[in-house]
Order: sequence, then structure tokens, then C-alpha cells
Amino acid sequence: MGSSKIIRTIAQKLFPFIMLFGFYLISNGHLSPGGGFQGGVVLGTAIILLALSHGIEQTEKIFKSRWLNMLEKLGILTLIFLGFLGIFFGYSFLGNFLPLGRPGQITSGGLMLPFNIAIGIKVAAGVSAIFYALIKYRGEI
Amino acid sequence: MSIHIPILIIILPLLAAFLVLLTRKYKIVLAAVSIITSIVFTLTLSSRVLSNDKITYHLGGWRGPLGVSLVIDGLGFFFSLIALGLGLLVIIYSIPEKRYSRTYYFLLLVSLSSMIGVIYTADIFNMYVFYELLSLAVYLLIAYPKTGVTLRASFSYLIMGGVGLSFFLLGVGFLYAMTGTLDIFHIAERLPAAFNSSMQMVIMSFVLIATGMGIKIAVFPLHGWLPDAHSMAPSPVSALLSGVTVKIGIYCLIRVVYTAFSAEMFFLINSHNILMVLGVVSLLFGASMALAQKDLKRLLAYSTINQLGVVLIGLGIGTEMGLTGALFHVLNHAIMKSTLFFCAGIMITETGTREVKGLSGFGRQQPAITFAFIVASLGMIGIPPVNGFASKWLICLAAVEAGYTILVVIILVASAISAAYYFRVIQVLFSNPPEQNHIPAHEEGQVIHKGNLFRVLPIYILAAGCLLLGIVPALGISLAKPAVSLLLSYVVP
Amino acid sequence: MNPVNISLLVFMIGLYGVMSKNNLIKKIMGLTIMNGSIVLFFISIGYRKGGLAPILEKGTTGGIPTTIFVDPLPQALMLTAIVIGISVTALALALIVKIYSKYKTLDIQQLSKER
Amino acid sequence: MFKEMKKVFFIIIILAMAILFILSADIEYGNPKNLDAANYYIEQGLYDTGAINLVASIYLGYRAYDTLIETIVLFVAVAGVVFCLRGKR
Repeated sequence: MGSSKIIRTIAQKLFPFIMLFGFYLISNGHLSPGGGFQGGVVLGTAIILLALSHGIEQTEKIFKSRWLNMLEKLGILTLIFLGFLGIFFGYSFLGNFLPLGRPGQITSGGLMLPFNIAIGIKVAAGVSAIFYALIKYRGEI
Repeated sequence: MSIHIPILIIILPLLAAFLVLLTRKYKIVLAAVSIITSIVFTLTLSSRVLSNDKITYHLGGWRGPLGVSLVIDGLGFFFSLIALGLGLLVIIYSIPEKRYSRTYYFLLLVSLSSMIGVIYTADIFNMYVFYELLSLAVYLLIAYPKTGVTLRASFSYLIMGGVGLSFFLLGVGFLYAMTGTLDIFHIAERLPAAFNSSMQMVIMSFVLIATGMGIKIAVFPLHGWLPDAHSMAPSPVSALLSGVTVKIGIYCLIRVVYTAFSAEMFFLINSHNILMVLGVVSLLFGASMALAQKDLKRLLAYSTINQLGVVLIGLGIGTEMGLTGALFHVLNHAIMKSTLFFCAGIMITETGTREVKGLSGFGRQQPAITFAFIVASLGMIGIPPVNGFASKWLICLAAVEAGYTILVVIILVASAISAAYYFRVIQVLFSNPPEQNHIPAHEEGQVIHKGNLFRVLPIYILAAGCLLLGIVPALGISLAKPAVSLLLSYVVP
Repeated sequence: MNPVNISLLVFMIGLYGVMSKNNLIKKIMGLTIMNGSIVLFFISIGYRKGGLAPILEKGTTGGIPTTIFVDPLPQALMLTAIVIGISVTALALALIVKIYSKYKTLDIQQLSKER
Repeated sequence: MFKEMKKVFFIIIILAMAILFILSADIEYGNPKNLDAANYYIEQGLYDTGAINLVASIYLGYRAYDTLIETIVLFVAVAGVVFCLRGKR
């Protein structure tokens, strides 16, 4: 699975910018349009772009599917754990126990930033895991 | 800590589901322990719920229509006990099968906890989300053996279920457009005003939600997915599907119809007549289709459509006795149908065939299992010492009381038909085994020894439950009583 | 014809696709169309004439805003519904891939003939 | 022949249903009726959750439970896709 050199180079150069955009969407989810899911999908497409241009074997050396599965479980366990922390600090489940901060700043919103990060990582791992599973299937088609 | 019990009941199995994926050794222990914990937590609430109290929990501290809240009342308690109890037995039943990997227990736990989520939530959109989670887990459980027929059955269920839940969501959209809120109890307060201004839209949202749930319950014209899905799935999953998952659809229908579209609207739209007609049609259809089946599990699947018709008739009558009968029949059908599917699983693995004909001689080899099968099928027919009789009797009495004598005749005819097909199976069980010995072609799994305790224990428990509820029906009725009084308090203005 | 009516029409088109097409992938496309129409429906019932996207300006301290905003709740609900639609579609496509490798056909009538 | 008849039949049914739906959906576009909850979100969302993106304040604040379940739905779908497609070729 190899593409032409132009495509490989451009994909390689674009990859960090797409990742950066994804992280921006995730971390600014409570301030501007965007959020964990959208940013996670952008991160996932960055991985998919690498896989399409460099071949799945090359990409799997960097983004191992075992790690991706692990990250996915970790994201959800983090979410549930944050929910339980709400109970622990005397609020109800998923209650916000962090200070709200000044509106408009990145620290405002309390639990939203950790939620967004956990969702973003989970969705990025999930989208790329779906892509891996579909592209690696070598059944008789 | 005690105020957090409602969310813990839902979230502990969910957490255990993800922990199951991380361990290899302790998957069964983890699954069983989490479900047992949830049952214990549910039982601690019983004294408050059975005295007609309502337990409310606000998630994230946002009350009422702003956020999502959980409400446990008599109805939810009743259904959640059925779901959790049968879920535990299904887990026990699937212990001996070695090919069930971590993914199986993960999906089982997710589906059980999402059932509880559907039952306890007071927010109609949250109900949709949980229902979709339940459906996804169930599609995968059906497709678990990954053979051609299971994949096909799973796919057709996916298509039908997707359409049904889309209808449900569109109905939710109409409700939101009319009332501006998503909390069921809040919707119930505001719907009368909306009804006066735009009657057509209320009726339309009712029709959409009822159609969506009708697909999930498999009432007659929308039943197409059920026989395949329920018969092709692995036996424990079939028991879960027929016993509990279908009941969740009934729960949603009851909750939406009685709580949200409550009071005068329910009778103005004449929805009880609609329910009754649908019940009669699917009763007769299921009975007559089951008569023609050669495959044992397919016969049981059509029998589910038949019995759900009885439940719908009871709901449609709408008097106190009818509702009690319907809810009691939900409990009875859950117990009886899972007994039958568990027994069918053992029969299929031991004799190596799914055909009814191939079962001959089984009754002499394993009298205990056969006895449980006969008890449960007598309950399905409605013969006195077993529980099915009590609930059918209640529904018939309610029908006579409400003046629908024709319904009694129809239920009796359907019972006669179901007697025909169940007695056919029982007769085959006791007939002489054929001359040539077939080689048992096991249901895609390893051979499980006859007297495996984990296999027979759930069957004995459930059969004992059938007899107990049949002899002392007051037990089940007292469990259904708070739910019925709750439903009636919504209907009578 | 406003977007509410159009979304109902599109819903029906999706339903037609699911019901009448024989190809499994076309059925899934119908399901996706239904999902999309529901998104359109929810967004359009939350619309207010002249309303802006519900994002406050940076530096506000809250209180009653001077501009009109559209109803933010349906938009938040639809984020959830879109993700669920994606999940169902992904699962259905995986099932289709598996079914095709078993039966070598995607036509539902030929599938129902095979055992 | 039979196939075409079926399709035409379906089209007629769907058109009839669509016309029925559209006639009965008398939603006033651009002028929702019950706005008290929406107005509460717009006025109090910033105080309650601290996010200036009000959609995010509902998605991750008021209704974070939905979001948690939705993430689990995606997880189950991913697990299902991987489960279906792995194994023997």
C-alpha cells in the first residue's frame, strides 16, 4: 500500500496541524463551537490520513491498536471516575466539584475541560479503531 | 451514601462491564457480583417504594426540567426487579459455556444496566439514549456466534429497531415542540394546555411514539424481526430477549401513555381501544403461527408474540383489575419464557437438533428438565396450578367486568391453540426415541455434561417460581399493586 | 414549506428507502437519511426568528443578554443523536461486511432464500 | 412486474403519510411557544456552569449524563465492529 511521494509528504506535513486543530477544538469546547466529540473526530481523521497515505502497517507501528483500545477504555473509565468524584466531594453523580473560574477563560467551566479531554481521547481512539478494523479485514470480498 | 443508591444501581454494572474487559480470570465473578449488588441496592429501596413513595435523584444536582433526574416508583421498581433477577440467572446459565468470552459478559452487563437506565430515568430523551444503548448491545449479543443466520437476524433487527427508535425520537421532538421540556412528569403537567391549542400534534406524537415502541414490542404488523432474532440467538440470550428486553418496550409504552399522555387525553384519543385491537390481532397471529412451526425455538418465539397480545389486552382494558393482570402477566411471562428457553437450550445441546421431531426420547433421559419444561408450558397455556393461569384469569375477569365478553372468548381460543402446540412438543418429548442414533451436532459449542449445576439451577429456581406464583398469586399481585395504583392515579383526573 | 415540513418529508423519503430497497447498504442509507431528517427537525423547532448561535460574548458576566439566541437545548440533544446515528451505521456496516463474506450477496431477497 | 407494483404502492403510502404529517404539523416556524426552559438556560447557564458556549453548558453541564451514555454507545459500537471483523480470515 503505497501512495505517491507528493501525497506522503503533504500528509506528513499536514498531520501535526490537524492534530493541533483537534486539540484546539477539544480544549476550547466550552468557549467556542467544538468540543470533545468533534475534536476527537478530527484527531481520528489525522490518524486515518496517515494510514491512507503511508499504509496501515507503517501507521500501526506508531499508533498501535492495542494502545488505542486501552486509551478508549481509559477515557470512559475516567468519565465514570470523575462522576464518582462528584459523589465523593458531596455533590451528586457527575456534579461539578471544581471552581468555575472567570467566564471566557480556559479554566472556566469546572469539570468541562476534563470531560472534553476524556471524550476527545476516547473518540479519537474509537474512530481510528473502527477504521483499523474495517481496513484490516481480509475476508473474502 | 444512601441517597445515591438510584444511580449506583445503574452505574455499578456499567463500571463492572468495563472492568470485565480488563480482566480475563474474574469476568464471571465480577459480572455476578455487580448484578447481585444492584439487586441488594434495589431491595433496600423496597420498603419505601412499596408504601407508594417516590424516590427522586437529580443527576449533577440539576433539578426538574433542567437536567436529567431519576425517579423510582412502583412501576419502575417492579420492572427493574424482573430485569435484574432474570439477568443474574442468565449470567449463571452461561457460566459453563467456555466460548463466551469477555465481550459476551461485557455486552450482557451493558444491556442489563441500560435496561435499568431506561426504567429509572424520568427524562424522555435520556430514555431514547439508553434504549439505543440497549439495542446496540442486544444486536451484538444476537450476532455473537457470528454464523450466517445470526448475522442476518441481527441485521434485520437492527434495521427495524433503528426505524422504531427514529419514530420514537421524532415523537419526542413533537413533544418538545409542544411543551418545551423533556421531563416526563413535567410534560404531563403541560400537555393538557398543548392539547387544547393543537390537538393534532398531540395525537401525532402519540402515534409516532406508539409505532416506535410497537416495533420494539413486535405487535402484529411490525413483528417481522422477532422470530428470527429470538430463535437464532444463543439460548441464554434468547431467554434475556424474550424475558426482559421485550418487556422494556412495554414499560416505555406504559410510561409514556399513562404518565405523559395521562388523564382525559388517554381516553379521548381512544388509545385503549387501539391497544386492545393490536393485542387481539397479535394474540391470534402469534398463536396460529406458532402452530405451524417445526423449529422449537421459533415456536417459542412466536409464542412470545401470542403472550404479549394478552398483556396488551390487559393494558387496553385499563381498569384496576386489568392493569394488575397485565403487569402480573408480564412477570409471569418473563419467568415462564426464560424457563422454556433455558430448557430448550439444554434440549438442543443434548439432542443435537433444533427440530421438535428430534426431541423424542428426551423426557426419559432427563425427567427433571422435562418436568420444568412441562410446568412452564402449562403456565403458558393457562392451566390452574401454574402462574400463567392466575394472570390470564385476572385479565378475563377484568374483561367481563368492563363489558368486553368477546375478549374472553378470544383469549380462550388462543389458549386452546397454544395448548395444541405445547402438547405437541410434550408428546414428542415422551415418545420413543428413533431407531438410528444421530450424532449430536451441538449448538456451535462444546459438550456440556448433563447435570451441570449452573445449567440446571436457574431452571429449577424459575420452575419453582412458576409453581409458587401459581399457588400463591398474592405474592406477585402485591408486587404489582403499587404500580397499578400509580397508573390509576395518573388516569383518573 | 418551512424546514419543519421539509424535515418530515425527508423522514418519509428515508422510510421509503428502508422499506422498499432490496440492497442492504441502501437500507442503511435510508436509516441515515431518517437520522439526518430528525436532526433538521430538532434544529428547526428550536429556531427563533433572528436568533444567533447560543454562544455568549467573551467577557460577559451573565444576566439577561441583549441579543436573541436560539434555543440551545435541541442543539445539545442533536449532538448526542448524531453520535448515536454514527454508532448504529458503523455497526450495521460491519455486519454487512460479515454477511457479504458469508453469502456473497447483498440482495435481501436472495439472502432470504439461503439457509 | 410485481416488483414495480410494490414500489409504486410504497410510494403512494409514503406520500399519503407525508401529506398527513405535514398538514397536521402546525408548528409556527421561528416562533417556539414554550421558551421558559430555553430562557433559563440562556440567562442562567453562565452562572450555573461557567461556560460561555451554552450548547456545551447543556451538553456537559446540565445533561452530562446523556453525554456519558452516548460515549458508552460509541464504545459499544466500536467494540462490536472490532468483534465482528476480527478472527479468522
